[in-house]
Amino acid sequence: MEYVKSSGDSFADMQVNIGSLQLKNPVMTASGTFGYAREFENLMNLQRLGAVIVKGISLNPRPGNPPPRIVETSCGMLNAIGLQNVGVDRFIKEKMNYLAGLNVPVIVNILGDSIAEYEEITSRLQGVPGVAGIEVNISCPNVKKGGVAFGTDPKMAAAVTAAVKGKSTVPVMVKLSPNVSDIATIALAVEDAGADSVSLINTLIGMAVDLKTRRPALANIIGGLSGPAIKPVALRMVYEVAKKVSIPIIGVGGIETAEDALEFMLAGATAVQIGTANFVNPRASEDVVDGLAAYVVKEKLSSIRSMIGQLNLA
Amino acid sequence: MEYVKSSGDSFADMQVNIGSLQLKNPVMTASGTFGYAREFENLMNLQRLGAVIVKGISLNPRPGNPPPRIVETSCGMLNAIGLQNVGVDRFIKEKMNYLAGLNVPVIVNILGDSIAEYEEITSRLQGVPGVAGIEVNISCPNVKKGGVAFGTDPKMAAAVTAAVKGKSTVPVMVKLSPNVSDIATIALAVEDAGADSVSLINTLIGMAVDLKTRRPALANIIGGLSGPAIKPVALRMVYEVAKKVSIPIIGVGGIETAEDALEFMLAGATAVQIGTANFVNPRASEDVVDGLAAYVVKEKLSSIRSMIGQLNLA
Amino acid sequence: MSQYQENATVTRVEQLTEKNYRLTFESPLIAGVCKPGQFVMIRTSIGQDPLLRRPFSVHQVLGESQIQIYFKEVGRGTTLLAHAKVGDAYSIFGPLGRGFKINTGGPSILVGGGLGIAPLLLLLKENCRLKKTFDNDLVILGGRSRAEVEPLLEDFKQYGVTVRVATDDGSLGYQGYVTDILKASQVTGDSTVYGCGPELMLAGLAKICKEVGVACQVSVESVMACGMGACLGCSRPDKKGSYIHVCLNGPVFDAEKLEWNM
Amino acid sequence: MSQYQENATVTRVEQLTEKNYRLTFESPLIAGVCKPGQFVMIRTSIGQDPLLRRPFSVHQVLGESQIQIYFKEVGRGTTLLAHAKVGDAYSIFGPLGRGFKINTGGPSILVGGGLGIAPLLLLLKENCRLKKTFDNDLVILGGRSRAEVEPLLEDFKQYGVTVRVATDDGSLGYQGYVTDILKASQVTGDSTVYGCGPELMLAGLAKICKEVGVACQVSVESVMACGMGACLGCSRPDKKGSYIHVCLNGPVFDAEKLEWNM
Ligand SMILES: Cc1cc2nc3c(=O)[nH]c(=O)nc-3n(C[C@H](O)[C@H](O)[C@H](O)COP(=O)(O)OP(=O)(O)OC[C@H]3O[C@@H](n4cnc5c(N)ncnc54)[C@H](O)[C@@H]3O)c2cc1C
Ligand SMILES: Cc1cc2nc3c(=O)[nH]c(=O)nc-3n(C[C@H](O)[C@H](O)[C@H](O)COP(=O)(O)OP(=O)(O)OC[C@H]3O[C@@H](n4cnc5c(N)ncnc54)[C@H](O)[C@@H]3O)c2cc1C
Ligand SMILES: Cc1cc2nc3c(=O)[nH]c(=O)nc-3n(C[C@H](O)[C@H](O)[C@H](O)COP(=O)(O)O)c2cc1C
Ligand SMILES: Cc1cc2nc3c(=O)[nH]c(=O)nc-3n(C[C@H](O)[C@H](O)[C@H](O)COP(=O)(O)O)c2cc1C
Ligand code: FES
Ligand code: FES
Repeated sequence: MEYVKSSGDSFADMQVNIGSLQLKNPVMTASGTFGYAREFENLMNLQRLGAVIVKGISLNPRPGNPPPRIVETSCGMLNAIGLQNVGVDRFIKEKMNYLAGLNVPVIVNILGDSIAEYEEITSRLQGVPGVAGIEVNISCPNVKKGGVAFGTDPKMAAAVTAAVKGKSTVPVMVKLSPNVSDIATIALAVEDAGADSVSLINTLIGMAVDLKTRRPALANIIGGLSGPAIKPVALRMVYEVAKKVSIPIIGVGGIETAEDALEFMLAGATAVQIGTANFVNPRASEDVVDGLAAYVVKEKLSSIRSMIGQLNLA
Repeated sequence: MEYVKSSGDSFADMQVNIGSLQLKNPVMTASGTFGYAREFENLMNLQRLGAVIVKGISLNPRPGNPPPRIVETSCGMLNAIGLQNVGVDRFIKEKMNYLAGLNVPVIVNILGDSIAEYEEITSRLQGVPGVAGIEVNISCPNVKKGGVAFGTDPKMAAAVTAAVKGKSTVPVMVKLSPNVSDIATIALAVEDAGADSVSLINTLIGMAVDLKTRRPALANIIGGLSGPAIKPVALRMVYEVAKKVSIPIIGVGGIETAEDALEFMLAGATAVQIGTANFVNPRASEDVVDGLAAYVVKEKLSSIRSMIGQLNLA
Repeated sequence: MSQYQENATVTRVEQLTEKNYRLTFESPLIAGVCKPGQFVMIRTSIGQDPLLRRPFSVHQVLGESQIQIYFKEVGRGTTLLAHAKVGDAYSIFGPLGRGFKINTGGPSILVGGGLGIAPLLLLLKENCRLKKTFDNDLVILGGRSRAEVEPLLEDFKQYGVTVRVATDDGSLGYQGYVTDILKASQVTGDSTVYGCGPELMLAGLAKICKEVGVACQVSVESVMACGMGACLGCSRPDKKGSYIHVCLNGPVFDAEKLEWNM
Repeated sequence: MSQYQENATVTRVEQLTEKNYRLTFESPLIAGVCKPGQFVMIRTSIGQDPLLRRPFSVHQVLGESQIQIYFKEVGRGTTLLAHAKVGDAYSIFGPLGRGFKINTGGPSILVGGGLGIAPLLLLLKENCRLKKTFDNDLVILGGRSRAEVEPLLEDFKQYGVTVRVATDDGSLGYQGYVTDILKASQVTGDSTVYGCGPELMLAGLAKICKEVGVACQVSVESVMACGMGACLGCSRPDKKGSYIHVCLNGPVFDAEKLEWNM
């Protein structure tokens, strides 16, 4: 039960289940937008979160791309961070201790350029205290297949999923790429391969040009588009996937407020992730928790779960 | 030569060629956002346009979707007009006279739910005075193939293109759908099938939810996302396609200003289309023409063509 | 048909109730040509959020060069407008759409509910200018409570036409609906009813007028992107089972031509 | 390390030149903890355009509860800020980053160019508070012309430290660069140079200080999304060939740790 700040002494049933993972509320932070959580400790109450998803971790440390790595666009931003991270071993050694102490489920976002790499990271994360789940970022290029992203091909997506599932004792959430013709097919493929849940969407591939210098605005030329601009695409994809799969869906993309989160839940999401909004308002995720709880009370819902997939199509 | 309003008695070389189609400047209006041009006659000088692209025309009249058909989103909008139009025969009879009198090339956007329908519309448009080109909207569902959009499959896209080319004596521009994993492959397929140029992008598929009613905000549930929000996706796709094809590219998506248009040209576009911006500022397309001409003069360019594909990647 | 896009400067800001505002713009080109029932599209932000313009009926034309809108703060665009200050400039284009066709041959009955009152003031002015006599004319204004109607009352009364008021809570005038007042009034067959207000009120008007057999023109709303017939977004089913477009074919329609959901 | 997000009310607006502004905010939580060289993230719009916050150095802390920023109007965010009015509220969070480490053991030389002057005023105040003597301290302020430097001169001079000025056009002080003045000054080995300004100026400072063998701390800029180490967007190559992050590891760095492109 979540205490409702704004409505006196009310409590709201905010619990949701992502497969075997019980969350006290449906609000997570999106990978790459919340650091390793500690960055936000002064600006919000981390304990209020349903789950924390950390910045994507690879087997070996990655330095990331040269700057400029980010550029603002209309109601959004492009990033080409280049998956900078300290690598799985240092992550476990340097970051997990603090995270485990939060008493919030920690979901580790992982990435690789081969199936073997995904498997190896997964193995190393097993048994690490605090790791409650794994989110598989399949938007990365498969180096063995000429750099085609795992997430754009149902077979490759299924193969990564099965491989990670084979090594994992904790629930596996597969994060889908929106840069595909038919996201429901990919979702079905990863469901069949054993995914416990799917999260969507990752960023749309975009680009910006600096007219003054006549150069790409990002050193990497292309980058990932996130923020309110992409919310309609994310909502549509959640809706499409919800019609096809029966595993829980976690909605991501342009969510800033509790209203946004509720819209995703109506479209079929069991939970949501807050991404770019963390930059605009470092307390955004906590504000969404507050807003959802207030909504449950105001609308006299038996629980927040009663919103899931309840879009009225009549 | 385009007279430069803002810089005294200067003239700028603004001409561009889309295959055999010579345009006095690279600014067109995007299909579905400019009616049949006449709607704007009081609010701008239609003669200033490089070309007018009219609302999509089908073989038979289509009533369109029930309301609500549009909803605003962050820096964008969703539409589900449902391709309402008067059909090719009434279009020719009722609209082309006025359009032909404008002395601006008129490009007719066409759509169908079968290849035969695309062919038939094309045939009927041949020899109609004023019709300078055909833009083929391939984002429509192919009824014979279970409703998969022509534009998401290279083979179907090529087949429509070849069919229209077979019937057309005027240049054929194929308008690509962005809702695909790999737009360059589609672009190559339509180039091989004989397209004289490609325009991109059509709208991204999106959705909005009205939390108050708990219904989709559009009666059609999903709709097409347009406006500044999608500009980074459009720019990236133009850039990707420009690397692959050698036919001219027309950039569309979120263009509001001359600066936006120049960014698309740097990324590889020979010309641009102004869409949603026409609603925000009915004089937007004329303002872009003015801005481009002023830029040519200010930057002392030999012609606007010298910007095409000149993105500095060093 | 003339239409203009101008950068119009705010010359007066009036907050009439907690949420209702009236703005006066110096907008000479539009002021010179607009007719009762027509509307304008106003850009409410300097940036791209909100992106689209918002439609507002022309409430009054003042002198040669000023137009007024009367609006309620309901969302992001109207909140920005509610913060307008004298001297601020807004991009406005119009006038748009088909307005009311004033029938000078019989009594006029103007019925406005809530913000639907907005276009009726200009209509009343034109009505009184064009007609020889308006002894049998009637204005019926409705709102939720006193605050919603009272601030505009004098503006209507100045034309010398009978003005009756209905409020939901009875805090001003009759307690009930404007349609109740209409029903209770003597309406001759040569009358024309002009209505603007919530959909339900208009549907009620349409029904009464059909029964009584008098002409009824109503101004309806719709979501709009362009306001000028270019986007085909503002569709509405008509009686014949096809769609009309509010911005182009309306916003004022003969009530009998529209499909009413009651 | 304390950080706060507050809704800060504007208490004073100063337009110092055509494009340069100074805003004072009532921001007690941040004012209570911020150090010279640290910065804050300010939300410039109420809507989503522009979406991201903008970083600004803390220019001064006034009394117990007020902070000041000094900025130039260069784009959409700063244009919105330039239109701020007394009483407007802005969401601010901070203080962020690592500021200057004041070396109390030797002379301080503060070098600011253009908007880089902003953080130096708070630095000078702290410098003078912490040090026993500042007879040999020096402030060098540069700008394109008189207008860019003059309005801030008195604020610096009040601390009693020697202030020298360089302008590109010679309209105030020495005609040339701040680095020219630095080169011509007596700099003892125990001095610390503190710099903030355009990249080229900082690179010049770094070079001179390396040659002369004195410590040099510089405040650098970068595009930022989060300002707090969460996005990894504000990277900058360091000497060792990897990346540092301006918001977290800086914005103030030992100049010798950074990679300079001249
Ligand atoms: C032809 C025409 C003339 C109009 N004339 C007037 C007028 O004279 N005065 C006036 O106040 N309004 C008038 N309107 C309505 C006005 O355009 C809307 O109130 C305005 O667009 C809302 O913009 P927003 O950004 O504030 O609200 P949004 O942020 O777009 O919407 C906020 C919320 O308000 C709801 N909403 C939207 N429109 C209305 C509405 N009309 N009434 C109630 N809720 C609404 C939305 O569904 C949403 O839930 C007119 C509309 C049309 C089509
Ligand atoms: C740690 C830190 C502290 C800062 N402190 C200050 C300060 O005290 N005072 C101050 O005026 N600025 C300061 N800046 C710079 C300030 O953040 C930018 O000027 C601001 O973000 C521009 O926002 P905008 O929306 O107006 O411009 P945008 O619309 O984002 O950009 C408009 C144009 O200005 C260019 N531009 C962006 N930043 C700068 C810049 N710094 N200088 C010149 N051109 C730029 C862009 O490339 C673009 O061409 C600081 C930056 C950092 C990282
Ligand atoms: C700066 C940045 C870094 C990101 N890094 C990752 C990452 O490492 N792994 C991942 O799966 N997604 C990453 N994402 C994608 C987000 O998790 C999220 O899917 C996306 O931003 C859409 O949500 P939003 O619109 O709420 O930001 C990143 C996004 C941003 C903006
Ligand atoms: C209301 C509306 C109607 C549209 N109708 C068509 C159409 O009939 N045929 C077509 O090919 N594209 C249509 N489009 C897509 C536009 O032509 C354009 O590709 C898209 O809006 C992206 O450009 P923009 O962001 O500048 O609007 C329509 C777009 C809008 C907003
Ligand atoms: S609002 Fe665009 S056609 Fe009516
Ligand atoms: S701005 Fe986000 S990490 Fe520095």
